[in-house]
Amino acid sequence: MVEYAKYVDVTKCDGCRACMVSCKNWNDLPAEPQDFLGSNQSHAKVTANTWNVLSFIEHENSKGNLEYLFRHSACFHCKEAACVKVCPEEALHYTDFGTVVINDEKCVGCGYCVQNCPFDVVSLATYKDKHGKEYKKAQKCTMCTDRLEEGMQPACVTVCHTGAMEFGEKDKMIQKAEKRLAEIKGKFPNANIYNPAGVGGTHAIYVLAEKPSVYGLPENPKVPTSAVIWKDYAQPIGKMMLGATTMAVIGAYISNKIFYKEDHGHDENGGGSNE
Amino acid sequence: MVEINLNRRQFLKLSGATAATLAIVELGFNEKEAYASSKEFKIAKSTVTPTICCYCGVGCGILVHTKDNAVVYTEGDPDHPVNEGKLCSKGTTIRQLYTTEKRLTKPLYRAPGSSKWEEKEWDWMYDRIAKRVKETRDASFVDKEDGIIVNKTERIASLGGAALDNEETYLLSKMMRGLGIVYLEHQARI
Amino acid sequence: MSKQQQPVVQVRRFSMAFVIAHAVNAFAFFALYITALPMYTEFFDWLYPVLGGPATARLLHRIFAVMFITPTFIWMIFDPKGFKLWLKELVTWKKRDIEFFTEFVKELFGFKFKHVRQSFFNAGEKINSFIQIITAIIVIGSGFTLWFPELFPKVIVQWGYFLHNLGFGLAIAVVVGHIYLSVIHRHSSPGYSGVITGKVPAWWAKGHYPDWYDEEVEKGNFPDLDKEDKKPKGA
Amino acid sequence: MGANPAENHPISFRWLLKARENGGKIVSVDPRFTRSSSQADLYAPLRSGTDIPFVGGMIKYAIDNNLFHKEYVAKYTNASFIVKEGFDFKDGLFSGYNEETRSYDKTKWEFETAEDGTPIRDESLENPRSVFQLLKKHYSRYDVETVVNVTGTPKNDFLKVCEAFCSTGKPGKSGTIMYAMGTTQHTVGTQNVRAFGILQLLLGNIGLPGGGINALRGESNVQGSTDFGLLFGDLPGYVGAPKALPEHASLKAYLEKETPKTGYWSNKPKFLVSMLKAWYGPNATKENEFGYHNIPKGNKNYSHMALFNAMYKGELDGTFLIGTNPVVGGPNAGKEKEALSKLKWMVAVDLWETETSAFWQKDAGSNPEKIDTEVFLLPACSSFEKEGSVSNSSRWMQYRWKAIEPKGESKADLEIIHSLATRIKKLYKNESTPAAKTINALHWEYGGHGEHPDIDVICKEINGYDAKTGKLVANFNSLLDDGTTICGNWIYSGFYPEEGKNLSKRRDNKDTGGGNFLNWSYAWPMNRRILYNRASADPSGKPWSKEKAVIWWDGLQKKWVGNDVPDFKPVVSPSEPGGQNPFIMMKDGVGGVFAPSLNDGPFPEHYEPFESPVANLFSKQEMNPTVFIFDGSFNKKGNKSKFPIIGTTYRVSEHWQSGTMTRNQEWLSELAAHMFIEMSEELAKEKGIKNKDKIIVSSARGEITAYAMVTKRFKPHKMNGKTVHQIGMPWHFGYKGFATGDTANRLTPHIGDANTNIPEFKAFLCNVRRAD
Repeated sequence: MVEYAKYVDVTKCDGCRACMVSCKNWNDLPAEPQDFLGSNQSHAKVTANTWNVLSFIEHENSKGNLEYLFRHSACFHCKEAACVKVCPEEALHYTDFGTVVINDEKCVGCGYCVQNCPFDVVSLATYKDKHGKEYKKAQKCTMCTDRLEEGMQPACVTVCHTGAMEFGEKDKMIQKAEKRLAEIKGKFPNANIYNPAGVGGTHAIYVLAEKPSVYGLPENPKVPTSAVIWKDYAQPIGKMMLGATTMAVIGAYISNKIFYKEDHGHDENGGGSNE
Repeated sequence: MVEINLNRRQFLKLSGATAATLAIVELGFNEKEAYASSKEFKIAKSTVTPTICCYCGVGCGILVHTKDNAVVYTEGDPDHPVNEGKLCSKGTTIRQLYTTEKRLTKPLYRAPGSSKWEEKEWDWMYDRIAKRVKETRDASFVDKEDGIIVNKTERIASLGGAALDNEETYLLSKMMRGLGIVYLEHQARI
Repeated sequence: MSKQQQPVVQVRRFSMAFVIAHAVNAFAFFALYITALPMYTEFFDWLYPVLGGPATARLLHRIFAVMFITPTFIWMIFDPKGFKLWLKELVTWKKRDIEFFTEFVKELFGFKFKHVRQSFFNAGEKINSFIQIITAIIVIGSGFTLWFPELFPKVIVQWGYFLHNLGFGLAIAVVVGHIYLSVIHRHSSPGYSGVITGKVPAWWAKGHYPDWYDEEVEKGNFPDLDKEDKKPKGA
Repeated sequence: MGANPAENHPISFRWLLKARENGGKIVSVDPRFTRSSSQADLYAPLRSGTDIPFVGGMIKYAIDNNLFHKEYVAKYTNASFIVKEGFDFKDGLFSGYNEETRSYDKTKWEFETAEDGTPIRDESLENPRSVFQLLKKHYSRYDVETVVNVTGTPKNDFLKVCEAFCSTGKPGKSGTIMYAMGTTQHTVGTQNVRAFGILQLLLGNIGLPGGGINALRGESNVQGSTDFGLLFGDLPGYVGAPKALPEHASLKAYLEKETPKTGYWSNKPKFLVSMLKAWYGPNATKENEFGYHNIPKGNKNYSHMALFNAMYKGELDGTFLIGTNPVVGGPNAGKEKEALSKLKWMVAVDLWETETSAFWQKDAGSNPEKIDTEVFLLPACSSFEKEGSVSNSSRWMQYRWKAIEPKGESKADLEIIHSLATRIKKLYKNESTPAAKTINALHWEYGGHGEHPDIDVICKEINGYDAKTGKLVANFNSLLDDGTTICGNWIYSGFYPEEGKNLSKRRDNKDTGGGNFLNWSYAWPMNRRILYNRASADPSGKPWSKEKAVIWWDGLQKKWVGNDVPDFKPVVSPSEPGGQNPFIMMKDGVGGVFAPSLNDGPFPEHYEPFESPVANLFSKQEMNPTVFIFDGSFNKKGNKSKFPIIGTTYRVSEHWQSGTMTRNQEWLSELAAHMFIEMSEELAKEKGIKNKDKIIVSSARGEITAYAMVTKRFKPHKMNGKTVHQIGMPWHFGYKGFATGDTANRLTPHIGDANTNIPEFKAFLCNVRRAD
């Protein structure tokens, strides 16, 4: 299966934020006005109803020159996604495109994914059912997988007028990123490609002008060790233990029955060998 | 009437087996091809109408998707040479011009000294406006000034119109000057 | 022995406070178990509708979580003596405690075994208590981080998931054994009623916890079963 | 420069970025580091209101370093013309100034002409009275030191911009200047644009692909609405509106006075008569001068500010507001709101309840009981709930189809205007007063069904047709001045050349060469995409360069051919008279380096804004000496001791104009939800303001409260040894809609450009303080 990726070259972004609206328009997401954040940025980070946020960063580089940096931030669609790992309902899953999506019907709103995402991307949305009762579901960028299935590109990529975003085969996107990196190294010596190995690489690959931390990104994100131990060891062992004890108990019960029949002399009150 | 050629829509270049598994739907122009699934694809079976963005003067093309008398989606027109399917944040929002709860849907009238709007019928509004225009016009009409025929009223003004269609601006310009209005201005000034 | 026809002599083993505490604890534990089960493994997803949906399940889990914490305090407040004894017993380990286990395994599977002399709590119960205390601390502590993630650093919350899972895994394993021994195992049913009513047949108590029994006899609280004529006080 | 396309015209910026991929350079000149600046190769800050020094310095740089396109300048501009003796420039004033009337006697700026009236030329450009030498002399004063002392631009940045832009003077290179309201909203707005024009003519950048000066239109059809005469001074097609003057008293007099002998405007009589025929139909006869007398004539300044001044004085009874919101968008908006309460009636047509239509409400700070204005608010539908065309910044007339029925009871403006016109006409039907006669003469037959007029009938009237046969005209070349042709707007003539063939509906997106897309929609005039494209070829008709070829003379076919429709008579060869005159709309057929028709001088000269924190370093004339100064409370002026900070207003990407079309949209409202004031870290420190604080900005006109946005993107201007602070704010906000905030225009003054009366929104004085 060919892997696909969204290529985001933040050095081409001019901060128009069409990607934000386009996402809401396609996915029918409501607005959620926020308090004033002290810059042009509208939301501190992505939320359950705002799947991508454009961050505005004023950065003075080592030469003392002002850089006005923008970053389209959305789900990275990790190859080894912590959210998929921790989801107890298998609601979070990988698609054939390599994207990570939430099956709404399966999601129970437990929030495990919310707490374990190394990029802080997943959030819980609160909805009301027809009786007015509130319930929650995890939400995040789907990379418009419904559009991908129809052979169309993600809404944010489609609308991007600067060429900062593209969607295509991951290999090609990486080649593109490398080519671009070579072009901009002169202007941005700290430029880098963000495709972190700690999560097995991502399906949203960034060309960043500055270090990831300048953009508020973890330098070395990974699936939390706790999640690995929990999901790969504790839970299977726990299940095994549950199984083992249950088996032991059942075994004990049966063997008791057998021995009880053989040794009918024991009284029902279970005094045991009190003699 | 409208010929839309979506040949430049940026479909993924999917290769081999993958492509075969992915149905590429031409946006429901042909209902027979429409995506059949338990959860219907958002713009399957929608009617697509091209328009030009109503915001700035760049003149980007936009496709409006309507279905069951509702605007279900708007997107950049991929065939349009100006924007090639791209849009800015404003252009992307034009769907909400229709869907927003803030839209006026009834003529509103505010009587002198009143502190509230009253809903009125169009006919009532038109007739009353026409009457007021005539009153003011008749009272203030100047046909001659220093021996020159001027045929004007300086007590009525008309402002605005930069978002109107050309045909509308033509009628507006014709009507206002026809009424003798000289205070005729619009947003090009500010 | 065949004393069935006689009214069995009952002695008080547990205070009412403990009985209630134990009951609440047990109930809460199972309630927590049930409400969490569909989260733990997809196999039990069918429980969601039974519980009124995930949101309600979570709400119930939190209610039961609070319930789960209370028994310790009930016992501590209404039966401080018993509570103290328990703590004391927990820290008292002797050779016989070790011996207990070898015999326990035999008993468990119905083989012939002998009673190693035990005090109020036998070694098995002590182990059970220990594990339950530790797992309770783990589960409750981590539970807090999961309930109120905004109050904790993310990494703590993330480890919280692991610990909650770990604690639960241990607890359930022990609980399964605990229940089996108390409810199903044929030698345990008096113990089971003991934890329900607070009372156990004197003979059973003497058999299982001779040191304690003898102590109580000395205090004059329990009938000396070796002197059949005496009526137990607590009957 | 004067534009921030990444924020206000983002898709235009797309093409700048593409140009850069082909080796182009983006230069951003702006008081503030904007989203456009973030993508620019060069950024130079300047103090608001100092564009003329900046561009004047560039003009000097181009001349001094011999970077201008000499042949282009000599042949295609009036730089070779000789200005009559008597023209002079002294201490900030051109000759002919009258202090009392605050105006110039423009006869002092005329060209020397031969006996036949044609200007005398010196193509060597060496005659000391040639425009070129006068230009050189005028801008010799704009040396780098003085320029940067006035603009506050770091010298190095200024020189880099000069070097980069002036390198486009070579054949094969072109540069464009994209401007918007940052250029025009000044007391010297017209001259700002003129400065761009001069620079571009010097560099030979007009008429070429990638050249020109491009006004980025702020509204979807501000181009079309201006084309159709929605400003008091122009009838449709830029035919000047007649005034109440003896020389305009009759059609004959008007045409005699206003028709130039040469240039394309010599056809004016055909255009005006055809328009009169369109307006007055059968009531326009040769005998009654085609109904010319019906056209209203006035001599006053009827522009926006004058209009509100008159309204404030109670001189207006009724006003129509068609999709406009001056209570947010007008200068000194607090006063404009007060003015509305003097009206007897007001008709507002809009999609929303705006701050203007609701000016009488308590929320607006008004006392409804005391306001006797009768307000009619008519719900209009949006652009895709009706059909019709709009014209973009490139004059592309593009059709918008109807996607859905109007929401609720809302209606298309076309129908509203039509219904009002027919009802008003009906009231006059049986009257014969002078007022009745003119309106009865208006020909208003648009068929259609019910109250909705037939748009095709209107389109045909705009395009023009034969009065007798009804046959559509092919284009404006077919128009006549004898009343036999009908044409509503000559510049659009040709978009509907045959029955059922509305060319604005064309959707063939094949690039016909040079990115001109000739078969996509229709561009007025005559589907020409690059104006003055004759200038892309040298005098002999060969393109200046292969890279920038547009049209060229084909000697075999004996016509101009190429990628675009020639903006020229297609069969006039380079050797024929006029064959080397690309600027066909100019009387002399050449570009105007020297502009003797403007109110404030033939060359752009720097004057400080109405309110400025510094003295003019170029002359004793502080402010443009020809601007109209309104009297009364509309025109309070702040001084620099009380208001030492320069304020400027602008737009953000996520909102549009007065915000009615974006603050009523939730998605945009959440993106830019709060009114803010941008300021430098230095100023914030000085004033004890922290980021996100609530602050108060005050000017001589009023006060507003907003959030402080302390940013590195604003830096204090250091000039002439002085530090001057500047702050900026969006002007989109009001109290209606989802995103609300104080209205920036409560601070701005009622003063405008000397030629266009566009208000000076971009440079005024203010002060800031913390709100608590």
